[in-house]
Amino acid sequence: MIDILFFGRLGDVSERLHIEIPQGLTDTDGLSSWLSEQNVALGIELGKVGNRIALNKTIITASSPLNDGDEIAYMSPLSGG
Amino acid sequence: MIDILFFGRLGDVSERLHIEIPQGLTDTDGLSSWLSEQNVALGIELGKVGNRIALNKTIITASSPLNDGDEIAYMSPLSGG
Amino acid sequence: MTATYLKICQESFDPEAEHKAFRDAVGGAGAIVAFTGLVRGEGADLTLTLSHYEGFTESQILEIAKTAERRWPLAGWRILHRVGAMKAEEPIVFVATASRHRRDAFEAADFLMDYLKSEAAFWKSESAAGERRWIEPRAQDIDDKKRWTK
Amino acid sequence: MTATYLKICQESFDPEAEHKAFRDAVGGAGAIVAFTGLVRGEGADLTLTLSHYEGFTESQILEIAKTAERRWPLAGWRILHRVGAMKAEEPIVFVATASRHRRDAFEAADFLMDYLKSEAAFWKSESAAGERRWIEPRAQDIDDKKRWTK
Repeated sequence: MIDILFFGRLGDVSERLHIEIPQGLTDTDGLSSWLSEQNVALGIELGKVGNRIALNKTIITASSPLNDGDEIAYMSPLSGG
Repeated sequence: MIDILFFGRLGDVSERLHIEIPQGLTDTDGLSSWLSEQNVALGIELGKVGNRIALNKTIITASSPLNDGDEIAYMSPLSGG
Repeated sequence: MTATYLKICQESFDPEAEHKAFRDAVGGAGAIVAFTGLVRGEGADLTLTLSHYEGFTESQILEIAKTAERRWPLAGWRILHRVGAMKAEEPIVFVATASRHRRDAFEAADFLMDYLKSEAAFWKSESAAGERRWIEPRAQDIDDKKRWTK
Repeated sequence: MTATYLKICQESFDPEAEHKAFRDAVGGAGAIVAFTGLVRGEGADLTLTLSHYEGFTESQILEIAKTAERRWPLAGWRILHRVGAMKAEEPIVFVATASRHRRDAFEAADFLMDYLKSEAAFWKSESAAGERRWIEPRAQDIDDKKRWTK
């Protein structure tokens, strides 16, 4: 099972997911494509610039392998303090 | 009568004075010389760099005329906050 | 030894109580600088909602604070950040720094705030009369942060 | 309208009470920066004594604060300065500024402190074990002030 979290605008278009790694998916780019197919509104948001992805609470800058137990966070642009 | 105040180190060597303008004195430079004659320790402190003089609560940068009722403040270098 | 404290608060916090706790913690430091960010008073009917990524947000802020500790000789720092729904004039963020000399405390507080505003993982939305909009960093916040990389 | 407040205090003051009074006074401003200067903790047996020139010192500080008001869009400022005899960890000075955006509040507080340290009419002496020495401005304080004349 993996956990997929969505923050900011992305959280408006998808609930957090707790799922088995979808058949045939091996990395985070694959997961992003799969999510966009499942949920068109999410696909539109994922296509916008400025989003970031964290794998197990570390920002990734290139597609990374998926493993059982991973936590993947899709994050809209930040706006603090 | 004039009031003469001393601040910082200068306050260590002279009390505040409330006196008639000494005979023959017309300006602040004259007053400073007169004070140095009256009080040697004060004269030494007045000779040091960094002191400032205020006449009626305004800093003066040149000798200024003395008038009855004036308040003259001799101030050592400042050290705030 | 540096007196450090970080809290992400679900409920409102009291900036003065935090200031006092910090002042007690940093003992004989000569200089304390405290920044308090409040929800602006313009829209009394406005609700500001902040969310964060638990665990991630905290460790990111700790990294930023460690950078500040390396850069300035600090006696301590204290950071609180609200999440959840809040109304006009409620505190959102409190950042305090203490040092022997005031310049270090000023610069460190300024630095921490610039990073919190532009890099920390918070998402902010405003809602009024049933409408909600997301707020993204101002260009000014990005510029402010760049001051520290030279 | 700017919420302004200046007090030269003969007795100890409470920085947190001042912060609260200031926060209440500036209402909907988004950003508050507060600087608190404390007697350092190094010498517990040390007494610091400050004196001022009543009337002159106040009007000089008001001038400095008016300069800050012209330079930054401030919702308010609050300045307290102790005089008299004080011991380790007692507050000496409190300077708070409030503005819509944090940069203005940071810069104005920093500016006010630099001027208070180098130009305001206070005389400071330290005494321990019956010996007294006068403290004069550090070269650093003079340099800090020069940052604002460019």
